[in-house]
Order: sequence, then C-alpha cells, then structure tokens
Amino acid sequence: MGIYELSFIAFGLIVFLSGVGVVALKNPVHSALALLANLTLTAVLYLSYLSAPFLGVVQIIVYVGAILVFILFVIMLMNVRKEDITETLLSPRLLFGLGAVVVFVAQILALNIFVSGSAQGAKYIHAKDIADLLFTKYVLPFELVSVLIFAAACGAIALAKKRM
Amino acid sequence: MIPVSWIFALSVLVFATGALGVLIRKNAIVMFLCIELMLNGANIFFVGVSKMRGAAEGHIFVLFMMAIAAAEAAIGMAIITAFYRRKGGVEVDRADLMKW
Amino acid sequence: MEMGNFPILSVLTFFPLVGVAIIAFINRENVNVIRWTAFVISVIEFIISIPLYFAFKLGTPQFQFVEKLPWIKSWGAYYYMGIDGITLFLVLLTTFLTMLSILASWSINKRVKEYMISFLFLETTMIGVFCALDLLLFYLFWEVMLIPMFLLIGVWGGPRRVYAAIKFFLYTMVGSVLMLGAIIYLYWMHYKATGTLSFELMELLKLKLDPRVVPFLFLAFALAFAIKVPMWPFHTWLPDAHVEAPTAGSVILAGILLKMGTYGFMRFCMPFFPAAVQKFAILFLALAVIGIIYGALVALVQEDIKKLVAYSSVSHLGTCMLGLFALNLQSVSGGLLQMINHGISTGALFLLVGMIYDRRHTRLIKEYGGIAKVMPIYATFFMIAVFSSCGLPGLNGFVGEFLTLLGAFKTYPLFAVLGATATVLSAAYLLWMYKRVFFHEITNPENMKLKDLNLREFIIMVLIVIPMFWIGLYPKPFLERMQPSVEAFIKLAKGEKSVVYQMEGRKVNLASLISEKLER
Amino acid sequence: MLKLILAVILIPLAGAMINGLFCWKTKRKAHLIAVPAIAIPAVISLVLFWKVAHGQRFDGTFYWWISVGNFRIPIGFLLDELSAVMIVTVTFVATWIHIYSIGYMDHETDRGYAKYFCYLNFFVFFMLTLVLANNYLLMFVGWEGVGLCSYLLIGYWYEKASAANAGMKAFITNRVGDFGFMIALFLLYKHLGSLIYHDVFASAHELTLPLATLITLLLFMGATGKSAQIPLYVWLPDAMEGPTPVSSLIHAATMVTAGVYMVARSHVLYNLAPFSMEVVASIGAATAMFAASMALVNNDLKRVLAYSTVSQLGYMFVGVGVGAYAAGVFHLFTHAFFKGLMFLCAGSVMHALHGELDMQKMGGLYNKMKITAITFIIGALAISGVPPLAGFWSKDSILHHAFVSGHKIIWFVGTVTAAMTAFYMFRLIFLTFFGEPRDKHIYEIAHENPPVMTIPLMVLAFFSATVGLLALLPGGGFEGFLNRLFEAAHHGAEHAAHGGHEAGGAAVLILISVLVAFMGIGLAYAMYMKHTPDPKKLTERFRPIYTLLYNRYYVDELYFALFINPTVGISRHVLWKIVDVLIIDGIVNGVARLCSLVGNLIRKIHTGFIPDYAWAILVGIIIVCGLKIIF
Amino acid sequence: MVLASTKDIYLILPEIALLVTAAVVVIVDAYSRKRGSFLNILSSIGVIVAAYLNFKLYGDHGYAFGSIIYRDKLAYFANYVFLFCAFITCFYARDYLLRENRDYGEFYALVLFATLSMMFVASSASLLMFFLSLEVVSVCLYALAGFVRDRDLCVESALKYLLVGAFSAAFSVLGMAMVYYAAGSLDISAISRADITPFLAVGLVLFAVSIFFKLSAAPFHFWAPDVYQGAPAPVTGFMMTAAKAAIFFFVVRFFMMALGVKELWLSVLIFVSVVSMVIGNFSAIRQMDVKRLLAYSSIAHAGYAMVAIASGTKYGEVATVFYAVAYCLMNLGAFAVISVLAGKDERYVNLEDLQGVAVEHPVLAAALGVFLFSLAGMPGTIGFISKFYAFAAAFKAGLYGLVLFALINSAIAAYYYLKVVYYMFMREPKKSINVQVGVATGIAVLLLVAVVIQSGITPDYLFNFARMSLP
Repeated sequence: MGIYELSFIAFGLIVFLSGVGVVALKNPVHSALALLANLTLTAVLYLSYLSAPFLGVVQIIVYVGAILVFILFVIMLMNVRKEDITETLLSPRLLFGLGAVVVFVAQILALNIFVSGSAQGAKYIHAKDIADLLFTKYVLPFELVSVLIFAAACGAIALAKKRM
Repeated sequence: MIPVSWIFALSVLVFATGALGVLIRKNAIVMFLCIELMLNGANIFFVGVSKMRGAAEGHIFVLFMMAIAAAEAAIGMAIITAFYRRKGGVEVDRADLMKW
Repeated sequence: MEMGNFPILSVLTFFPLVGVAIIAFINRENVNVIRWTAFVISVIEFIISIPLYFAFKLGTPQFQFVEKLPWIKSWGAYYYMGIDGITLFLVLLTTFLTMLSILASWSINKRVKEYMISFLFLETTMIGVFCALDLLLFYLFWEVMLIPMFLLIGVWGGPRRVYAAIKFFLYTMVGSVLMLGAIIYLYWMHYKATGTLSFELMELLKLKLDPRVVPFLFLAFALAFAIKVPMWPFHTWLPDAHVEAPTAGSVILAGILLKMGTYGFMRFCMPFFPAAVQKFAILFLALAVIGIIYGALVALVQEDIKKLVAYSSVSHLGTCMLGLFALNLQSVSGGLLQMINHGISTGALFLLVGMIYDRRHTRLIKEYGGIAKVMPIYATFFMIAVFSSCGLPGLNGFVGEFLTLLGAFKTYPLFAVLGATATVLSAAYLLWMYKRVFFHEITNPENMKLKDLNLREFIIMVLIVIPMFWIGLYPKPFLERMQPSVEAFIKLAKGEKSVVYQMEGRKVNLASLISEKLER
Repeated sequence: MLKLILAVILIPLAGAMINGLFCWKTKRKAHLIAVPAIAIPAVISLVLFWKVAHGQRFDGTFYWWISVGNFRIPIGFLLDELSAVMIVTVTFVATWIHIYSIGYMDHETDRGYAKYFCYLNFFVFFMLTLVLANNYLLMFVGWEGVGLCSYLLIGYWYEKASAANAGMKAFITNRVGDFGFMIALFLLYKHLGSLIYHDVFASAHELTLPLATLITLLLFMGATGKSAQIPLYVWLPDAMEGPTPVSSLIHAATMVTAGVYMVARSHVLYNLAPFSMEVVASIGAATAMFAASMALVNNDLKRVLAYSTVSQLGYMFVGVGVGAYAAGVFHLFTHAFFKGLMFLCAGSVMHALHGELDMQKMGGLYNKMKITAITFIIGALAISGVPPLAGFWSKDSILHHAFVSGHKIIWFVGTVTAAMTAFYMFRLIFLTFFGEPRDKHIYEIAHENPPVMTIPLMVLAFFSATVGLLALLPGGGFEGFLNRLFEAAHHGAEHAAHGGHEAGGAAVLILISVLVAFMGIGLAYAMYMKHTPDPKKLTERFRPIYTLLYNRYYVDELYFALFINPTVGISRHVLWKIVDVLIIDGIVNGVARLCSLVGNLIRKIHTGFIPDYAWAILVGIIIVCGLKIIF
Repeated sequence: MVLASTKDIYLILPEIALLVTAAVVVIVDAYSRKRGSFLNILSSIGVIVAAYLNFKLYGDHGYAFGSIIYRDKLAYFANYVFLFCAFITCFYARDYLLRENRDYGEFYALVLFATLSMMFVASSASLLMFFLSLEVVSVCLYALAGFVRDRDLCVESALKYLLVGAFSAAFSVLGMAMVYYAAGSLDISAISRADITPFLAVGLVLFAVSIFFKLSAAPFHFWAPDVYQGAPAPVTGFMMTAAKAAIFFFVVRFFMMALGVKELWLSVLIFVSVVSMVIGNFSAIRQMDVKRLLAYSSIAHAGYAMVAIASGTKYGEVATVFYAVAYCLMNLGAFAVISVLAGKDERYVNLEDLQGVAVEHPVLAAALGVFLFSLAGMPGTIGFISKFYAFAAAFKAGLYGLVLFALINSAIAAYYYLKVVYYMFMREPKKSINVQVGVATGIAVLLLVAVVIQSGITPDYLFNFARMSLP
C-alpha cells in the first residue's frame, strides 16, 4: 500500500466528510460552503489521482464558479434562517431515511466484488482528446445542450420574472 | 495503483450522503444542494472509469452532466423563488395543499 | 319471399341509430315530437324485423341472413352477423318489447331527449348481441349495451337508482372480464392450431382444447352468463336494478337482458366445452333448481310488486336453465320457448306495474286494495298477465314450462320434480299479490279516484296479450322453427363437432367426422 | 261427428267470449246469450249420447297443438260411453242452473251480471274440454281451466275478504293436486312415450307394478285436489263464498266430479295397480265418514251441503276404488241431479231471506216457501237413499259392489255414513222448514221465489226422483251401458255378479241400506221435532267432541300451522332477510367496501411531503435492485 | 469518427423546424406589445411544417450523427404522435391561458422545446442521448408545471416535480456510470452485446429508475398525483401523454428490441406492473378530485402498459406502441374537457362541484363520458382495442396470472370512471356552472372524440400504421 494509495484514502475521506457537512450543517449558507469545499476537493481529486486535468479545471469554473455562486445568490436573496435540524435527529424520519440509505449503500457496494481492474493508465486525458470525441460522435448532444440552456432560460423567465 | 472499486466506493458514499440529505432536510435549497452532491458523486465514478479505460468518453459524460446540473439549477432556483414569493418560505412542508 | 342479399340484419341493428341522429337534432323542449319520432322509429324497426319470421327457412340448423365483412383485418375479426332458430325469436322479442316500452314511457318527462337516445341506442346493441357470430363483435355489443342501460337505470330511476345502476354495471363487468380472458385463450389456441387469426364462432367451435384447461374456460364463460341469467348466487343485482329502473327500463331489463345470459349459455358456453358440460351439469342443474324454489319463496314475501316480479324472473329463468342443462330436445326447446314467454309475461307485468306507478307513485302492495272495482279493464289485463306468468294452460307460460319440466324429467327426474314445485309456488305468490292489490274493499281514499287505462295503455296491453294467447294456443310455428337449431345445439353440447359444418351450410368433411369418432 | 263435438265445445266458448268482451253492452241481456249457449250443446250432447248408445265411437284430432320430437300432443276429442254420459250430465244440469241464476243474480250490477255469465260459460267450456279430451294433456288443460273458473266465480264478490281468500285457497289447493297430476304425466311420457289415451292404454301393460302404482297414486293425488278428498278437501267448504248457483254447478255437479271421471277414464292403469285401488277406496271411505261427521253439527245451510258433497264424492271414490267404475259413475250421475237441486233450494232460501244462512235463525218456513221445501225434501230423500229415488240405486250399487268384492270394512263404513247422511239431511230439513220459527224478522220476509227460479227446482226434483230408475233399463241399465267400455278393457270376470238382483245375499244388503236410511231420518225427526234426546243437552254432554266437530277438526288451522306459516316465515326471515340480504348482498357489498377501505388506506401513502416521496422512491429502488441481484 | 454530414442534418429536419418555430415564437413574443392571438396559430403552423417534413422523411434511415440516434420508421411514427400532442395542446391551450390571463409566448416555446427533445428521446441510440433529451423535456415540464405562478397549487406541483425529478435523475446518472463501467460505452448496441453481469444489470435497473419515474410506474409514481393535480390542465394533458409516449417508444426500442425482456427485465416489469395497478386502481376509488383521479388512473394505465411490455414478443411491441398512442388520445381529450369545465382558476375540479354538468353542457359531458369509458376499456373505443391487444399479447407470451390480475383490476377501475359519469349525469346540479367553451377547445375535443371512437370501431388504419412502423 503505497503512499499514493494512502493519500487517496485520506483524500477520499475528506471529500466524504465535506459531503456529510453539506447535509449536517444547519445554516443553508454553511451547507453551500461545505458543497463548495466538496466540489473543489473533487476537482483536486480529478487533477491528482484520476488524471483528468481539463475536467478538474472545468469543474472549478463551471460547477463551483457558476452553479454554486448562483445558488448562493439565491440563498442570499431569500434571507433563509437556520433550519432547526435538531428535532429531526431522533425523529423516525431520520431513522427511516438513514436505514434506507444504508441498505442502498450495502446493496450497491455488495456489487463491488464484480469491480476489477485499477486506474493504472497514467495517460492524462487532455482537452484535445475530449474535443475530437465531443465534436465527432457527441455533436448532437452538444447542440442539444444549447436547446437545454435556452429552454431553462425561457422557463426561468416565465416563472421568476417580477412583472409579466 | 488505485483500484476502481475504491473509486466506486467513494462515489457511492458521496452519492449516498447526497441522497440522505434529500431525505432528511426540509429546506428546498439544501435539498437541491444535496442533489448536486449526488450528481458530483456519480461524476467521480465516471472519471474513474474513463481513467481505467483510458478513453475520453467519461469526461464528455461528466461535461454533459455539468450542463444538465446547470440547467436544473437555473430552473430550480426560478421555481424556488416563485415558491418563496407565494409561500413566504422555502421549507418543503409548506407545500401541503395536495395530499391523499 | 327470397330476401336476396338485402343486409336485413345490419339494417335492423343500425336503423335505431338513424333515429338517434334525428332525435339529436330535435329541440329539447318539444317533448312530444321526440316521443313520437322515437315511437315511429321503433315501430318501423319492428316492421323490418317481421320478414325475418316469414323468410326464415325451416328445417336447417344453418345460420340465415348471414353478412360477413372484414372488420379488423389485422386481427382476423369479421363483422359477421347471422341468426338461426335460437336467435330469431329473441330478435323479434327485442324489437317488439322495445316498441311497447317506448310507447309506455310517455310518463317520463325529465330529459326526454337523452332518454329516447339511450333507449334506441340500447336497442341497437341488443340486436347486435343476438346477431353477432364473431366473438369480438359479440363482446363489443355485450359490453356497450351496459352503458345505455346504466344511464337508463341511473338517471331516470327510483330513489336508490345509483346504487342499483353501479351494482348492475360492475356485476356484469366483472363477469364479462373473465369471459374476455377465455376468448383471448381460444383466439390464440385457434392461431396455434390453424395458423390463421380468427374470432369466428364456427372456426373456434372446431378447436380441440386440452382437457386440463377446459373446465376453467367453461367456468369463465359460465360466470359471465350466470350473472346475466341471473342464476342463484349471482342474482342480487336483479331486484335492485328492477325496482329502481323506470318502467320501460325494467321491461327491457327483464324481457331481453336476462335472455342474453341464457342465450350466451346456448351459443357460446355449452357448445365450446361439451366435456365440461357433462362434468358441471349436476352443479348447474342444482343451482337452477335452487334458483327456482328460492326465487319463488322469496317472491312470496315481498312487499314491493316490482321486487316480487323480479324474484319471479329469477324463478322463471331457473326453469329455462333447468331446461338447457337437461340437454334433450323437449327440455331445450321448452327452455327456449320459456325464455320468450318470460319476456312477454314479465314484460307485461312490468308495464302494468308501471301504469299504476304513474298514477299512485308507489309500488308497495299494502298501499293498494280493491282496485278491481275502480279499474276493471286494468284488473282483467293484470289477471291475464298473472296467469300467463304462473303457467295456466291455454296461455304461453304453460307450454314452455310443461315442455321444460317434461324434458328435464326424462333425464333428471329428481330435478324436474323439484322444478315442478314452481308451478304451485308461482300460483301462490302471484295470486296472493293479486288478491291483496285488487280484491278486498277500497280502504285507501286515493285508490278511489284512480282512472282506468287510457287509450295508449289499452293498446299496449292488447298488443302484449296477443302473443300470450298465440303461443298458448298454437305454438307450432315457434317450435318447428326452433327445432333444427336446438337439435344442432344438443349435438354440439354433447360433443359432436361435425354439426358445425351443417350450421355453416357447408357439407360435412369426412376428416372431422372420422377424427371425432376416434376422439369420443 | 267431429263437427258436432266441436259445436258442443265451441258454442259455450263463443257465448263466454261475447259476454266477456262486450260485457258493457250486453248488460242485463247477458243471459239471452249465455243460456242458449248452454242449451244448444245440451241438445247436441243428447244426440251424441243417442249415437254412442247405438255403438258409434269417435276419437279424432282437430289440430296438432305441440309437436316437439316424439312428444306430439293433438287437440283431439274422444267420445265414448263415459264421456257421453258426462257431457249429458254437465250440459243438462248447467242449462237449468243458468236459467235459475237469471233470477238469482237479478240484483247484481249490470257489468257484474254479464261477467258472471261469461265465467259460467267459460266453466262449461273447460269442463267439456276436460271430459271430451283424447289425451291427458288436453284433459290437464281443461282440468286447470276449470280450476281457474272456480277461482273467478268463488271470488265473484271480491269486495268480501272471505270470498277473495276462498278463491285463492281453492286455486292453490287445486294447483297442489295438479302438481301430482303433472308428475304422473311426466312418468307416463317417460315410460310410454305418449300421452294420448289409446296409445297409453294400449301399451299400459309394459309398465312394471311399482311404476303403475306410482303413476296411479300421483293421478289420484290430482283427483284428491280437484274432488276435495281427505288431504286437499279444505277449499270446498270455503268455496261456499261464491254465489249459490256456482256452488251447485261447480262444487256439486260437475267440477268436483272431474277427479272421479279421471280415475274412471284411466281404469286400465288402475286395474294394473291393485294397491292404489285399495288406497282410493279407503281414502274415499275415510273422507265420506269424516265429512259426514262434520256435517252433523254444522249450522250453516250451504256448509252442510258442502260436507255432504265431500262425503258423497267419498262414496264415488269407494265405488271406483273397489273396481265398480260403472257404479261410481252412476252415483256421480245421480248425485249431480239431487245435490244440484239441493244447492239451488238452499240458494232460493238464502235469496228469499236476503242472504241469511244460519239454520238456528230459521224454522217453520214450510208454509212460506212451499215449492222450495218440497223440492228440498225430495232431494233429501234421494240422497238418503230412500228406495224409489235416485240416491238409493247408485249408493246401494256401490255398497253392494264393496261388499261383494270383499271390502267388508269399507262396506260397513259406507253404511254408517249412509245413516249419518240421512240424519244430517233431515236435521237440516226439520231445522229450516218445520218447527216454530225462531227469528220473527226472518219469518216475515220469507217469500216464495219467482217462477224463473222455481221451475228449474221442479225439473231437477223430477229428474232426481226418476233418474235412478235408469238402472232398471234392459241390458244392465245405466251401469251396463257404461260397462261396455269398462268390461271391454279388462275381461276379468270376478265382478260377474253385478247389476240386477241376485240371490239372497244382495237382497239382505238392500234391506240393510234402506233400514239404515229410515233409522237416520227417524233419529233426526226425534231429535229436532220432538226434542226427546234434546240436541242442546246432547251437545253439553259431548262438549269436547262437539267443539272438535264444529271447528272442523281444526284442519284449516293445522294446514296453516304446518305448511303455510312456516313457509312464509322461513322465506321472509331466513331466505330473504338472511340469505339474500345478509349473506349474498353482504358479500357483494362487503367486497365493494373492502376495496374502498383498501383504497382509502393506499391513498394515505401519498402524504404530499417531498422527503417521504424521495424515501419511497429510494425504497422502490432498493426492492428493484434486490430483485435484479437475486434473479 | 465520422463528422456529422449533411445527410445527418437532413434526417433531423423536423426537429430543426420546431427549434426555429420556438425561437420565432419567443422573439415575436418579446417584441410584439399586443399579445396577439396568433402565437398559438404560429406554433401550430410550425408543428404542421415539422409534420410535413416528418412525412417526407418517413422511412428507415439507420444511424445518424455517429450512431447516437437511430432514425427508423418507429422514430418517425413517434414524431407523428408527439407532433399531434403538441398541436392539440398548443391549439386549445390558448383559451385556457386567456382565461387565466397568462397568455405568454413562453408557454408555446416550452411546449415546442419539450416536443423537440421528445423526438430525440424516441430515436436516441445511446443512454446519454436519451438522458440528456429526457432532461430537456423535464426542464421544460418543470417550468410548464409552474406556469400559472400566482396559483399555489401550480407552484407546489412545480417544486415537487423538480425535487423528486432531479432526485431520480441523479440515480439514473449513477446507473449510467455503472453501465459505462460494465459495458464500456453507453451505446445501446454496445450494451446489448455486453454479457449480463449483476453489475451491469443493477446499473441498467438504476438507469431505468428515471424511465419508471417518467412513466409514473408504481414505486416511483409518488410525484404524479400531486403534479398532475396541481399543474394547469393543458400542461397536465401534455405532460401525461406526450412525455409518457416518448418513454414508451424508447422502452420498446431499448428493452425489447435491443436487450430482450425475457431474462433481464421480466421480474422487474411484473413487480412494477402489479404494484402500479394496485396503487393506481385502489387509491382512485375514493378520489373526489377529477384531475387527481385521472392521475391515479394514469398510474394504473402505466401498469397495464407494463403488462404489454412484459410479454417481450413482437406482438408486445406493437401492443405497447398502440397503447401509447391510444393513451395519448384518451388523456388529451379528457384534460381538454377538464380545462374547460374547471372554470376560472380551476375552481370546479371536485366531483361535488362538477355534478349535474350534463344538464347544461350535454355535449361536453358526453365527450368526457366517451373518454372515461375509453379509459375504462369499454369496447367501441380505442381504449378497449389497445387494452385487448396488450392483454392478448401478454396472454400469448404465457403471462396468464398477470393478465387475469390486470383484467380484474380493469373491472375494479370501471367503478371510479363510472363514478365520474354518475356525478356528471345522474345528479342535479348544485350551482349553475357557467363555463364558456372556446372555439379551439371545442374543435380539439370533437376531433379527439371522433378519433377515439373511429379507431375503437375500425382500428385497422391506426393499428396497421403502428405495426408497419415496427421492424
């Protein structure tokens, strides 16, 4: 078990903890920040372990920069108070929820035995490889994303614009 | 070398915490954040597989997932603001008109 | 007179729809115009159906006035219409009773337009059910018929009409849903056996089914038709539906809808599964006899005239079923004739009850007493109907009942004897009701000022009494037209498949004859 | 020949139809149609009787009624000695009763008058079809038709509750009898393949003994229903509610004798089943005794006559039961006359006293209603069996045959009943016509009836006196004529010693029966005229027996308790309320309610709270993945 | 890696036409002050143009855009269905929107975008393509569900739809990742060639979550009643029919043709079908709100369709396709009528308010009656033909128990359809429902009634067209 693997485990633990932070923190702003931490850490994970430099950078720019910031704007817009999470700690809903999730995780991880192989290829995947695949095979989904964004914009205006 | 099963385990764990968040939290925005978290969990595994296979397809899928997440965030926030404007709050248990 | 290829059955089936179209354009207010158009349509319909009687070729079990057009080519379903001895009189009964009941529904004054539309639509579907020889077409008419009847009971009925209408609809629906499963099974067995897709009755009759599945199929069909007949345990919808239906509705319900159950047994249920018929004969005979005695006894103690007549229908149709399952020539033709008699006599009784209901708006026996003094003509017609219903010789009830019991005695003496008690019981409950309603002094002041029948009602009653005497005194034309088809039915129900070829009018091919001999 | 028979049958039908359909037109003149409609067939039937007397027979079909496979029923007619006798009696007595009822029904409403005659004609039509039918089914048609007319006529005054009940009771009791009759017909068809007389009688020998006994017993069950024998006689006393001419025609002369006719007609079958012959004879005797005992104490004029009819029918069945069909029919023939006469006399008494029937109130009417009284006495004498009159010949012949054929007990019962008959007939005579009038008002209003009623009385009185002498005609007299039919059937000779007067044995029997008759009359005279053994004291002493007899052995109440109330009770409380409403409807509604309950339960899952939805989806995923992992 | 050629673009002309129309509608709406009535006409014309192009292109053209979509006859047949639904919705929605004074171009744009992406859903040959176009549809429907934003019900239903939808979508993403791991690529051809390991099976099932979700099949149906009840009637009509039809077409292509149902999906399908039938039918029995009742009935109908899919044979495919078409026609019509009857702000939606409608509006009540009887599966309507053939196909494939269960369920279902008819026809109206029927809605309803009854009595035309377009 090399230093490399150990660091991966530690790193993974941190990512997981930040995920738990998103769920556990009472104040939505804190949750958002926890998510920010999680996303950046995954970006670092991509860069360091999963040899996906381009993706890490895009993750930072798009995910964190655009989506999360936008969500933070919205949170700020609606002065959202702390949610009293305490009452849910021992409530049956938590137990049921936790139980279901644990069973789900157990089920999926049970499939781990079928997972073989290791991420050994040191070859980094750069923007060039992504680009020539993106613009040959997946050009239609690429165009469809534009429709997606256009539709989302139209919908957002229809719903949220003040004076119609 | 990092076996794919570890990456799979990590992604499932992150995914599961996101799912747990949706189950537990009552605040709409936080639920939305948890959904983003679930998507992120899935992306990790995508990248892991693509590294294992050495193909760029995984990355493209992640890119598309990000686009989808962005669109969803846009429309999601619009809906939540409309909801906030109508209901004066973002807690999910305000939406109780329709049951049974 | 040779009919050539004039599609008389299709005309008969779809002519009422022309009436529906005409009425749809009449303004809702002028109620009388709607009533008269509906009546004229039904009279024309009856007149069209008369040539069926005269142009009917005697002596052959073959289907006549056959029409066959491709309907759903991809499924092999044909628009295949035809009648034989069994359905001839049922169709005539339908047109005759619809004409009378439309004439008797002058007292309906709420939403007359929808009433007449659903009535004529009901007539279309009823004739369709009787003439369809293609199982899918039969099922289509069988289910669609429920809608107008549901509306008739539900919208124009009595106080608990909705409960009765929904109960009627769901009861029949559950039964026919199982039948649909059985039809699908036969459809695919035929496809596996011959490679061609077809819903035709003749083709499916020729099928060889493996004996393990036959009882279940038989029970699926039998349940759907037993609910409709209604046989003993499935009869509870009948009193509610009859009591709550408007006069004309209950005439049609009793006169024709109940016959579809027995018709179903004769056309589909028994010919398809002869092996199961032998196996379940005792069970169905016992249910029929229970139905007879149970129906009569419960009718004895009813306070409401319509409920009494409803339970009497359960008893009469028990006799028909007894006749069918005794499976010999006399009992089956007796049963078939009893079906027509029951249609006429119970139809008459319901028309009569409707007439006093229009005057006094109550059906409880204790509300009446001594009406014979105030309404003598009405009393005489009621008496004729009562005696026709309880099987007095010289009227139509006797011929059917006697033949059925006689035939049943030949094969199952015990059941026939139990069934014969119905003669005593029917006399008891009908005469007891007649006495409490018509004799004794007039105690209730309202009964004093009851008017006797007006011209319209008089015509209705005269029209319905004529067939009573006709069948009673000279039943030969009826019996000889039924006989060949009844013989064919009995052969089929006993397992001789070769009869099917005669019914189709083709010469019997030797292959099936030989194979049949081997199989038995 | 066929045309004549058709005429005999169809003319009454035509008369009935005219009166029925145009009753508001014919009003008072209804009898102008009704009476000739019976008179003409009476004449024709006499002609037919004459032809049959000369050996002509007829058995032909008018048209085929029902023909399904080998079950072929013709509308066919059979004219032989038996049916000739019957149509003569029926039409003759009916004519005079029609004439009589012109007077009797004069105070009815116009429409009611026409309706009455229409029903009466219908009755004669059905009776003639019954008698002339050449197959059992057509006889059954007549059989039920006659029951219908008796129902209509008993319930003629339907305002009276008792009349309406009596009518219904009569019809349903008949129907119970007809049930047995029907089963017999089924048996006949099943084993012999046809219901036409000559086919049945020709192939009757093929029947095994138990089968023949069963058929004949069931036929007899039909007869008991129709001719009011022991188990099913209850309807006859109540049938007195109807107008008196009706009682005299239907419940004395014709309809009730249909049972005897049927047994006589199927004598071939009965000869094959000696056991059922015994049953018929013993029931006949028992009924005779039983009915006579009830008549002893009854105070209602018509009820006494009703019981006497039941008793006399018992005699006829005794006659037929012991094999002496001819004697039975002869008694039927004579009984029609004198019982018809007595009912008409009772009717005229009732008519005169404006409906009063209770004998206690009458008394001393002799000098007020001379003709009625005399004819009534002639009738009484005839029925008691006083020698020159009709009753003596036929009853004596029956008793003679009973004794000769070895039925000693039956003979003894018959003789005792003869005594009782004489006693209660003359008790009636003395109470109504002699002694001092007990009710002043009744006595004043009593007056003799107009000729239109008295003439039929006189005619019938004459005939009931003389008709007995027919037995003395050459060739064995009346019975000899009938025996041409019965002897031809079974050439058994053990009844050789019938008819006429053999050596000493027969004379002794005649002497005993005459002696018994006079003894009865004397006793009645002593009790009611001389009051030596004063009836009141007698009733005190035998109080329990008296009440038992007076209340008709509580038979009606017994039937109600045994049959009617339990069936009504069971069917209302058990069958309808519990089985139908609770169990079957319960199940049906229960299933419906269960569905809606389950529905309501499942509906509650959708709480409207988003985390619950998410949770449910997660559970769904777990289940589906579990499915995939396992399979 | 072949670059997209002009032939590929030629193949997706109908979609491009719709895109252009949507863009034009948005632009016109932005600039024209007077909210003219021609926006719905404009979008209808666009749909008709797309339909004409679709008609020209009808035929098997094989893979396009680097085998990411598969344009065969089934795809073009599916396009016809979506275009028809979009046409009807755009055509009659205007009356509804005018009444709610929310007549903005966005509605038509969103509907067109949704239709456009549905076409891609139906013809996608890769899981990614399917998922992406499904998300576009979802986004449009989230917005449409909340379109009348000043009504509480609408906003709530939009939020529910969003959150639960996104939640399920996340699971599909995980499923896709697992499939990508197991099969090496997301193309359906590759997946069908890969050997079935439990990992791939679970991945596919997880992916199928969003399919079952969109079909509102049983364990994943919880959003359906609330969203269909809350959303505006035309939107519910469109959502319930077109979206489901798209999924059906993809299911036919993916489950049946590519993977074969027998060993992989049978147990899942049977479970889902049984549970959705039970939940759909039983919870609708006591339902007093018409829209919610129809929502539960759509869950039940998803169950019936599953029966057809579970048969897995060629007959099953035809049955599923035909069931989708029939299902669209019935529900579009039903919701068109409800959108009128419900009055302003959809007040009269409860059965008590709707009772006695047949007195004033016999034609509308009769039309809704026809649609309800068709949903109940009464013969003489397209409902019966589709249900009959679905059950016949399943029967032939040997699923006797499932078919009997479905038959009994459809008998129970008859009750609540009957209940609505009973409330409309057999009760005296409490208060007079003064509802004016727009011309467009009238035409749409009559057209749908005619099609439902015509293809109920002579189903040959529609049925053969459906059968011909399947390989």
